[in-house]
Amino acid sequence: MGRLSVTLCGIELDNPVIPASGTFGYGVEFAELYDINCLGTFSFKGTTREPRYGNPTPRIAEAESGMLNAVGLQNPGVDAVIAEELPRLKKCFHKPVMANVSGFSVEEYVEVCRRLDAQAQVGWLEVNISCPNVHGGGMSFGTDPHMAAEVTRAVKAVTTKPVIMKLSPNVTDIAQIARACEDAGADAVSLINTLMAMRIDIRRRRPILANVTGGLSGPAVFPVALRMVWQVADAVGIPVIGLGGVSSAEQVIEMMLAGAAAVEVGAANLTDPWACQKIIDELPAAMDRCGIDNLRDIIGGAKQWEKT
Amino acid sequence: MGRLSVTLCGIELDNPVIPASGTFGYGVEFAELYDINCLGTFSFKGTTREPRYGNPTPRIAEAESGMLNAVGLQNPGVDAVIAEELPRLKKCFHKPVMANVSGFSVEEYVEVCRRLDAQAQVGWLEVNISCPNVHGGGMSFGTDPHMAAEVTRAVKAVTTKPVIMKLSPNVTDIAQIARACEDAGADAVSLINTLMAMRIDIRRRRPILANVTGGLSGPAVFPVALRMVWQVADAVGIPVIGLGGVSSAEQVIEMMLAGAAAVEVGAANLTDPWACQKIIDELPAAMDRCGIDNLRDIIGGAKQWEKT
Amino acid sequence: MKQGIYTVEENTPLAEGVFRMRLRGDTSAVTRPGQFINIRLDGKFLRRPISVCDWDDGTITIIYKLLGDGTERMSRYPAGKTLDVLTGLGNGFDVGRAGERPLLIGGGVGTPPMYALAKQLLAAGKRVQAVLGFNSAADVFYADELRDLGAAVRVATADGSRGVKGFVTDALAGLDYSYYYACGPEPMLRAVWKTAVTDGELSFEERMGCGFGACMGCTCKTLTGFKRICRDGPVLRKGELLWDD
Amino acid sequence: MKQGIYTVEENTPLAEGVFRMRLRGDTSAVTRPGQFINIRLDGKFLRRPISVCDWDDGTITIIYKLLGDGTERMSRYPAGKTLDVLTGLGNGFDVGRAGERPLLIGGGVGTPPMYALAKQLLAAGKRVQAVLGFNSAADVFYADELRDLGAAVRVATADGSRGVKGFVTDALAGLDYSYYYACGPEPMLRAVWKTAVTDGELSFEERMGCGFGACMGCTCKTLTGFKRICRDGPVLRKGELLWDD
Repeated sequence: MGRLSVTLCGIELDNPVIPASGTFGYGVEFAELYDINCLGTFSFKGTTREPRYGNPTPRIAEAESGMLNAVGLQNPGVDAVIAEELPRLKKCFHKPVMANVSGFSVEEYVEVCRRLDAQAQVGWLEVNISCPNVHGGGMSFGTDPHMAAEVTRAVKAVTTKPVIMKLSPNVTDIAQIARACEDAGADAVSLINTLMAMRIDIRRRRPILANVTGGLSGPAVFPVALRMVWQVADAVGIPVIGLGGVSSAEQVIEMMLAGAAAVEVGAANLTDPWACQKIIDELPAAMDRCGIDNLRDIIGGAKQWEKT
Repeated sequence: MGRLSVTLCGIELDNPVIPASGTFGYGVEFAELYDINCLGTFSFKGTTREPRYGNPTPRIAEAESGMLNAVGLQNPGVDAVIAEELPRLKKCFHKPVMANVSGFSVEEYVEVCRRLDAQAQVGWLEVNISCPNVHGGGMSFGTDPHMAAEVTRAVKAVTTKPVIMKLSPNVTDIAQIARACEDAGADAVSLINTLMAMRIDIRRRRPILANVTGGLSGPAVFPVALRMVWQVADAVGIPVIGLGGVSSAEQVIEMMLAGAAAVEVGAANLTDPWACQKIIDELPAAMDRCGIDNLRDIIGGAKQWEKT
Repeated sequence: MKQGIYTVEENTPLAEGVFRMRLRGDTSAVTRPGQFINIRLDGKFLRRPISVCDWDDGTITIIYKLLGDGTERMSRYPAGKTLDVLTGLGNGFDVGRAGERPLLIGGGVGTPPMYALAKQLLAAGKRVQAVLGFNSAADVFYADELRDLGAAVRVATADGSRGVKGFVTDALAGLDYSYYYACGPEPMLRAVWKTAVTDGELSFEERMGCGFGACMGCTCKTLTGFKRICRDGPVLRKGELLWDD
Repeated sequence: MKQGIYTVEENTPLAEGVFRMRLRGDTSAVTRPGQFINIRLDGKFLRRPISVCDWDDGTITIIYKLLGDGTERMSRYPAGKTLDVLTGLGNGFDVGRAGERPLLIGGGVGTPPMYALAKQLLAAGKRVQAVLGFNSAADVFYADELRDLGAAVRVATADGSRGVKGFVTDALAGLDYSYYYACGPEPMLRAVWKTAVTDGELSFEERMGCGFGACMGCTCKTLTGFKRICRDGPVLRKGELLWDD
C-alpha cells in the first residue's frame, strides 16, 4: 500500500481523491485530458430511472469563491448508462467506479440501485438524498431522518455493494440524519451536497437561475463542510466521505484530519479540468510539510487533540 | 424622504445600511473614523445580563472570501452598557440605536430586553437567538420554533419598542422559525446569523479555534443569506432585515430585491472600517445604473417577476 | 482543449463598451472558426467564455463586451499581464458545407467569429457575403475589417444610423447565397432561422459552468437530443433546432 | 488609524524565512514604536497585522516571517506593487518609563519593533541595552543594525550556534537595567515576566479579526480588565498581566 492509499468500505483506493458526482460526467470528457486511472475512483453523474433533461437554463450563476448550479439531475437514465456510458468508460477507466443514484420515490431509488449494483464496473452506490434543485423529491429525503432511513433500508435490501448515503447540509442536525442512515444499514455517508442559495440580477430584477434557487459549491462552503464532517465523524462509526469546496492537497488533508476516510472534489474540476490530477500530484509534498507518513493514519487526527 | 430612506417598524431610516452586531462594538471606535450619523442605524454588541469574557482565544480564523469567529458574546453586561456605553454613544450618535440582546435563558432575555427597552436611545431590540458560539443557549433558541416563539412572546410582554428576532441559518426550514416568531408577536426578523463552520491547522493537527467551531461570515455566505431572505420574505408579513456577506451597494440592492426592508453589514466593517460609509456613498450611483428611483420601492422587487 | 498561460499583447476599445484583446501563447488547440476560449479572471470563480475572432501560430484575438464586474476588470488588464486560459473549446463552424456563396450573419458581439470564418472561406476561393447587425452606428465594428479581407458586407442598424434600418433579417432581401453561418443573440438567431432560405448553422450563447461538457450547465434540447452548448455546440445545425413556429 | 495605498519599495529576505519590506506612503498615523499595520493581501479576506520596525516621513519598514499561504504570497510582491494598508494600530511602547538604562528584549520576529524603540530611546540620551533571542545563528537578524544605532546587544540562540546558548532569559544575567521592553512569543514573554527584576512592558501577538478594536477577536484577561490586544495592546504593562505562578 502506498502512502496515499486508503480503504473505503473494504475496497482499497490508491488515493482518497474522488471527483464528485455532477462535476465529472461519466468520465469520458476527462479521460481525453488525462489518465483518469490516477484517481482513487470517481462518482458518476447522478442517474435516475428515466432520462431527464433537468431544469431550464440559466442553470449556472457566479458567487464569491464559488458557484451556484441548478442543473436538476440531467442524465440519460439508467438504461443508457448501462448500455452506453459504462461500456465507454470501461475503455478508459479500470477501477471500480462510484455509481451516484437519484430518485423521486423510494421505488425509483430501489430500482436504479438494483440495476447498477449488478454492474461489474460499479464498486459503490452513492445514493443522493440531497439534491436541492429538484422538486417533490431529492433533498426532501435527506432532510428527514425517517425518510433517509427508509431509502437506506430499501436500497440495502436489494444491493450487495457498499451503499454510501450522500447527505444534505441544509438541515439543523446533519449528525442525526447520518445516524439514521447508519442505523438503517448504510455502509458510509458522504457530505456535503450543495448549500441552497440564490442570486438576483439587479438590473433585470429577477433571479439569475431559471429555477430561482440553486446549490452553492466551491471554496466558499469548505469551512461549513469541514464542520459537518467533524460532527458526523463523531456521531457515526461508518466511514465518512468529505466534500465541499475542496480544491487543494492541503484541504484534502484538512478534511481527513476532521474525520474523512476519503475526499470528493467537485467544483474545482469545472474551473480547472486537471484539478484532481494536480491535487494527487501535490499530496506527497503537502504531507511531507505536515510530517505525515501515510494518509490513512491521519483520518480524524484532529480529534486526538480534542481528547487530550 | 430621500431616495435612500426606508421605514423599519415605523421608524424612518435615512438609508437601509445598518452595521451588524458584533462588528461595530458600541459605536465609539468607528465614531473616531467617520461621522456614524450617516448610518441608517447600527446594532450594538450582543449584550447579556452579566459581563462576559467570552471564549478563549484564538477566536478568529481565515476562510475563502470570509472569516470564522467564535468570540462567544464578550460584552460588559447590561448594567455597564446602560451606565457607560450608551452615555458615551450619545455624544457621537444622535439616532435611535438597535440594541442587540443575547441570553442563556428566557428570563435573561426578558430582563435584559426590559432594561434596554427603557433607554431613550434604543429604537429597536434585536434579540439574538442564533449565536452558534455559546453552549447551553444562544443558537438552541433559534433552531426550534417553539423556543423561538417562547422567547419572542416573553420579550414582547415586557417591551414597548419594536422587537426584531435574529435568526440562525443553521436550520432545515428558516421560514418555519420566522413564522413562529411572527405568530408570537415579533415586529421583524433579521437574518442570517453566521453559518456554523470550522478550520483545522493541518501542521498542528488541531482546530484553529479554541472553541473548535465558529461562525462563518463574509461574502462567502451571501448567496445562502439571499436565498433565506427570499424564503422568509415569502413566509411572513413583518419586515425582514437581510444580512450575510453584504459588502457593496449592489449587494444591498440585491438583498432588498429579495425582500429585505433594511440591510445589515457585518464582516465588511472588519476588513474595511469605512465600509458602511462607502456603501452609503455608492448607493445612488448603483441605483442609477439599475434605474431605481427610491430604494423603498424595490423591497421584494424580484418577486414581481416570479408572479408574472 | 489545452490549458495555458497567455500574455496580453493588446487590449483596446473597439466600439461602445466593446474591447479587443490579443493574447500570445500556444494556439495549437484552436482548430475551427466559431470555437471559444475560457479565461480565468482574478477574483472570479467561474471562467469567462469568449469566442475567438482570429488566431495565428502565436496569438489569439478575441472581442468582448462589457457585461459586468468581470469583463469590466478584464478591460483594465494592461499589456504584459498573464492569464490562465483554456483554448480550443466548442465544435466551431463547418466550412465544408459553405457551398460557393456562403452568407455570414453576425449580430453585435456575434460578429467576431465571422472574421476567422471569412478568412478561411475566402482562402478556399468562396464568394463570401456578410450581414452585420448592430443597435446603432456607434456600436458597429469589423465591417471594414471584413471588407478588407474581401467579403461583401451589408450593415444593418436598429436605429438606421448606419446601413439598412432594421435587423439583419431586413438586410437579407435580394441576397443570393448557398449556405449561411449565424452568430448573435437568440432573438436574432430565431429570426434568421425563420427567414433565411438555405440550410445553415447557428452559434449559441449560454451561461456556462465549465465550458468543456462536464457540468451540464448549458444544455439545450434539439431534434437530435440534448446538446451541451459548450461542447456539442456552440454551433448547431439549422435542422437540429427545436423552435416551433 | 488611517487607511492608505502604499507602494512596495523593497521586499528582500533577511534571514531563514524572514523578509523585510519597505512601504512608501502616508506615515502620519504612526506615532509610537510597538504599533503595527494591517495589510490587505490579494485573495485573502483578513488583513495581516505586522509590527512596525521603523518609519520616517515617507516610508514604513516591516519585518515579517513566512507563516503560511498569505505571507508566502506577500514575500513575492515586487517593488512597485501597491497595497491597501491600515496604519497606526495599537498603543505601542511608552518611552517615558524607560529610565536611564532601558533593556530591550526581542525574540525572533519580536525583534523588529525594538529597532524604532532603540532609536527613540538613544535620541533621548538613554543607555540602551538589548537582548535578542533566536533558535539558531541562521535566524539572527538586526543584532548589528541595533549595534550600529549605538545599543549594547547580546544575542542568545537556543542551539548555541551564536552568542549565549539558551533563551533570552539566560542572557539577562548580570545586566543592570532601569526598565524593560519585551516582544516575542508568549512562552518567552512569560519567562521574561518571571525573570526580569525591574518593571517593564510586554508586546503580545494574537489572531486578529479587525485590528482596531471592533470585533473582540483578540481579547485577553488582565488585572485591569479585558484588553483587546489590537487596540488596548499590543503592549501591556508587567503589572497588568494575569499569569499565576
